[in-house]
Amino acid sequence: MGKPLNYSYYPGCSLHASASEYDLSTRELFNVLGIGLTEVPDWFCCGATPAHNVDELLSLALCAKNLELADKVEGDMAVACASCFSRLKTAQHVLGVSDVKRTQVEKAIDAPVKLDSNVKHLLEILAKDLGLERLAAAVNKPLSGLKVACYYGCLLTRPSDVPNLDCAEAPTIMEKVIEAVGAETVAWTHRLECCGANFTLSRPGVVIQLTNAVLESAKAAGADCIMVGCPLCHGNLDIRQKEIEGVYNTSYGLPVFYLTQLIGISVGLGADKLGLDAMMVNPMPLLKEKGLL
Amino acid sequence: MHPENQKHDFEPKIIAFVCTWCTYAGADLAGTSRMQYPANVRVLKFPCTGRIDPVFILKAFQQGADGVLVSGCHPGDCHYIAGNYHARRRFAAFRKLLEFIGVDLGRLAFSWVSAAEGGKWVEVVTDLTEKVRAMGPMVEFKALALEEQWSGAIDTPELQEAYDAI
Amino acid sequence: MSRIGVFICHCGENISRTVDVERVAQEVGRLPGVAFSTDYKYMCSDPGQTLVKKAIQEQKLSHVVVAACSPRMHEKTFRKAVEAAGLNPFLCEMANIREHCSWVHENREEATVKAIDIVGMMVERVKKNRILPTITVPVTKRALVIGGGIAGIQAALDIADCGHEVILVEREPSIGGHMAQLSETFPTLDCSQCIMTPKMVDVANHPKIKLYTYSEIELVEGYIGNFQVTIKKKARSVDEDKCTGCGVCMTKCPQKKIPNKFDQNIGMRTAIYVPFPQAVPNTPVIDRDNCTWFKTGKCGVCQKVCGPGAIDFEQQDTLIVEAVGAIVVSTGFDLYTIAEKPKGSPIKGYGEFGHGKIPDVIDGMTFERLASASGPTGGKILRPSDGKEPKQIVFIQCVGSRAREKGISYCSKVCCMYTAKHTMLYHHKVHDGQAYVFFMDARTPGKSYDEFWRRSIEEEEAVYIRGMVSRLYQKGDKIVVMGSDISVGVQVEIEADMVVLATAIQPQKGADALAQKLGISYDKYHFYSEAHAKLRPVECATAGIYLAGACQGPKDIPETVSQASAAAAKVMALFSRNQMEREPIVARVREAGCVGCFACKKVCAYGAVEEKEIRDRQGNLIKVVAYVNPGVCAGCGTCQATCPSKSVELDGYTDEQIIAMIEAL
Amino acid sequence: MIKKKMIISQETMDVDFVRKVEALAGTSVRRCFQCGKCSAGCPMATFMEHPPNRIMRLLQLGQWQRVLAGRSIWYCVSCETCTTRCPNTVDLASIMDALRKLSWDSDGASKESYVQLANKLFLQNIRTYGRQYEMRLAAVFNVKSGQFLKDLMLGPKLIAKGKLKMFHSKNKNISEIEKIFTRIEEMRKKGDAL
Repeated sequence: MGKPLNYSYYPGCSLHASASEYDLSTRELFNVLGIGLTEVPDWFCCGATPAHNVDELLSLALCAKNLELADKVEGDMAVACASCFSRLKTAQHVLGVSDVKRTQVEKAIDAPVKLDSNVKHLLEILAKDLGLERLAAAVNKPLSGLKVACYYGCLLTRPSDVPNLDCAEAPTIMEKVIEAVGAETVAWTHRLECCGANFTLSRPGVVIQLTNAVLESAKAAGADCIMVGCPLCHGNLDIRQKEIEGVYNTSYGLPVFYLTQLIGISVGLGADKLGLDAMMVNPMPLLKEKGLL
Repeated sequence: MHPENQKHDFEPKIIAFVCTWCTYAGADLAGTSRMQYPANVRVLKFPCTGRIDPVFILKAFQQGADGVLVSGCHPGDCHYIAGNYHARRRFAAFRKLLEFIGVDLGRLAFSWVSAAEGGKWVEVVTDLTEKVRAMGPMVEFKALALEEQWSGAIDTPELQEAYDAI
Repeated sequence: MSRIGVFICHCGENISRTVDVERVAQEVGRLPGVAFSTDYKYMCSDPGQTLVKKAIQEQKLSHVVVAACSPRMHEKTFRKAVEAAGLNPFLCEMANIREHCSWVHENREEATVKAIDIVGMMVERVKKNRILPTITVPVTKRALVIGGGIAGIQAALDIADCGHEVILVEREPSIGGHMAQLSETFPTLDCSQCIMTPKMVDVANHPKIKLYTYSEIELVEGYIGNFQVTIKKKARSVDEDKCTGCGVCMTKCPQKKIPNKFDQNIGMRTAIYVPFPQAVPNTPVIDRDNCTWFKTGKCGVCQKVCGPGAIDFEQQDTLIVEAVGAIVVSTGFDLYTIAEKPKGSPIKGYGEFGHGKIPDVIDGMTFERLASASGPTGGKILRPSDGKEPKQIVFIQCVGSRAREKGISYCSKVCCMYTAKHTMLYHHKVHDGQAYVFFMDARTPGKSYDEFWRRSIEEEEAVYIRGMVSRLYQKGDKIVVMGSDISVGVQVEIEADMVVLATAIQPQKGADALAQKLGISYDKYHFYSEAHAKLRPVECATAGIYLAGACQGPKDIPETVSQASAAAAKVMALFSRNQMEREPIVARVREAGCVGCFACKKVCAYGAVEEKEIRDRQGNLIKVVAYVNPGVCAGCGTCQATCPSKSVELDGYTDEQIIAMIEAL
Repeated sequence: MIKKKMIISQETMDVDFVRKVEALAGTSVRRCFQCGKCSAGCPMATFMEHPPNRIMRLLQLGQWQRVLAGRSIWYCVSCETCTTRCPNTVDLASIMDALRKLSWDSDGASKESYVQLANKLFLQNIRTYGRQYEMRLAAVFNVKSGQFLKDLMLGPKLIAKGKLKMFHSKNKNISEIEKIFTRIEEMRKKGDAL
């Protein structure tokens, strides 16, 4: 065993509402794995896409504020949401290269900008800090026979030099993590294509078209389910799946899991501890068929 | 505003010791590309950084330089096979010495600038100039030189005693 | 007392625009020792040089400082002029007030003050300059050519035809290089092999050319006119003198499934092989990594079937030392690969194009092998994955080239033309197929080049789409090409059977290591640097070494051949003399001070420092001191900076001169 | 659609606007050499009247009115594909951010309204609550955009699944968020920030 792992935990807004099962399963899983999570006290919204879309300075200031808050908690910063992760990483990157913007942000938050803390997505913590071997050792119900389509979406890896999680064009970190707990992965074409993200509110028509292409590709590759690490991707793939099936007159029936839910199953956590009942596409038939619940 | 047009209270004197094959050529390239950098630097050309004796750096500081830059070919690219490696080793030791005698190492910069790196030359020169400008004039050696002049005479009993003891 | 003349050049307006040259002349004129100071519009012009010469004679000048451009530009010019006026050329120095002053500063006052400082420094320096006699050295009239592609072959033949001996070294088992791999060549569509192989045979048969194939340069010592080159001849495992080239060994070798690099790994070869049938020399090589004998100690079939008994499993690498007077470097190019690059490499691969894992996404050279009549498919265009003929073929230009995000920002120069050629070859071979080309702009300068490109569109019906491709992915047995047509402003999607990428031209792997052995400079991409981009394009800054072909930058065949002949002409000019002069910038030992610690010997990279015994008249040894061989010394001065007793001095860069410059500030 | 002729002169090419975009985006506009790779990979290109490469071209020509008047910039979903693949390392996603900001500042330059409305509500929510309040965001959006029935069937299901919270607790340090907003506003008023 290495030294104990402890992180400051930044769940992000979605995890307190539409993605509450992601929050629940993360806390439960990390508890089982012996990884300490201390929620950043009184964290704010990172600004998400709307803030940087129209007001970069505000976006940077919000992120800088959160980095400052997280600094009070010991350990690197663990981030669950891909969008929050991307915003925090981008802010660190931009504030690191632009003196002008750093000065402005320092004025806005009335505090020095802290850039040295490590912001890590849950995937990184599982794959690198904990390590695949230790993760595999915690498994007591391997996900054998489950074919998973790992969906990265946009913000976990892009652009190449900002998140530094994995190669922007040919990432493997999700596959490695889920294979470590016994699942099979499928090779598919749309794992990096955009789902439409926050257009789900303003332009749902666009989302339906883009998300359909993603679901179609996963289905064609023979996947049983999709795994994501982003509440927005999840929202579009899971919540809108029924609607998409209606529009395109087809049937996918692909449960969409958060990575923590699937790994949670493999370490023996029950459905109630993983929030499986919150999923719109019911995963129970699939899990029963594979003998996983 | 263009940095060239800004007026400063203090214009540092920067001396650059460069090798002819890489950095001198790189500085030439900055010229042919019409890049702009502060006019504070004076360049001394050597065949190779291997030729640069640390004494020259001390001499430069003594002559009133506020900053010194030593620049040559990238490791592995020396026109004379290995001169820059010898230089690197020599200056690593020399830095310790300078530090020991109380010179702020921020005044002394080492860099590798190749013949193709006009932009890097501009960056290195600008950075050092601005850094030294912020540090203010180099007073240590000037004071020493002054001291040197009036301490020529043995004018205290303690000094006389020490002198006799030698 | 010295009588220094200072000459300030306006360089048209290049200097005088920002530097007040008259003020510089005035202020410098007041410095002690300066007897004459003036300015002139073009100092390097004939009247300018005459001005310098006249002043030397009329003013009885003892030293000269010319304040003008970089000494790298015109030092030779002015030193020659000074010599013509009767002064030792090394009593003339240049002050660089153009590249280092007028061009890089805008503020007139600051630039003028700096120019005065620079000239003042050089005035103090030149006072301490000493008369240096020129050193003459003999010229060895043999040339070394490194790299046996079309550039090396052309240079070797030209030099050898002039009656000089040439040593041609090639890393691969055969000469021929990349040109031997090509199918047909633009813009005439003549077969590459047909024009290449006769030249290869000429090399093999030339009495003045000594050919070392499967050999590499190990070490280069010496200097212009007098190089010693150590060549490593790798063990071929076949005795070249005994082998008749009958080829029985290759037909009998049981290892038949080794990807042939010459065929871009789509064709197969045996473990004992020649890379292609027309190889020169036609002597096989045993690939020891794949040979059963070398792996297991069993087999030996080739040895059994070889009539002349040429197979020699015991052969070792050998080192050969050759003396040459000039070196032509013609190591050529390598193709960029879209595969993922190892960590630390500045060049990235293309993940968006599948990192080379989609089998039917190939590069231009692989297409050449498919189109070549002597290639693995006999000249049929077939997919590597399933051997089917592609009916929809997509060509993508500028892959790697002009992509600073991937680490390469230059244009590879030949891709526009060879892709146009590819579309033609494809159309000739697959009549019912359609070729599409994604491109940014077509760069076709060259005789009959643009006409050739237009022909590919107008007559051979290639569809050119102006726009780049964002992503390629496999869907079933098709490759989906996600592109855009920026002329129309819409996204374009093509389901292709095969995709050909015009990947960037890069220098050969190991180009940097060879440059370090040769002591020549290279750019950040590892292309070798010429001495002057316009006026000395085939010479290296290092005297006696010349460049030919794509090792200096991307080039097509006609250009490569021209440069090779030009390099050969430079070598022949050097060989027209029995003796040559070299710069007398060498180190000298002050024997009285030398204590014989030989720290200088340890740091000298050239082995120029020798031990010299000093004896009295009776022959008793007094001490051993260092001695610098002026023929071998390259003039770097590392010994001087190292010498603890300051007993060695580099002429032209003495401590006295340097300190004088520092004190001038 | 009538396309107005572009009169090009030093007066009509608004270099100042382009400099502002470059300062905000921290990337060069001139560097683009119109290869079109951004447009080839953009998931939203089919919804845009000007594909991304043309936005860059119009910017290079200083024709910002044409850029801001369209919907294209509001259809960018910030997926960063263009930035990732640009051979010239032009950060187009950041340029889109900068353009949206400048359009936002000039108040209603574009006909696009839904995305702008969603953004506005989102930022208002942050200012009021410190965190996002998805239920309120969706409800107000539907009311303000006049799409009362949009996703009508989805709402109750989400509530049942616990995915939409009816109530939202405010941050304890909520005053700090308001300070950040006002400090930024003041900086802009004084001209200390764009």
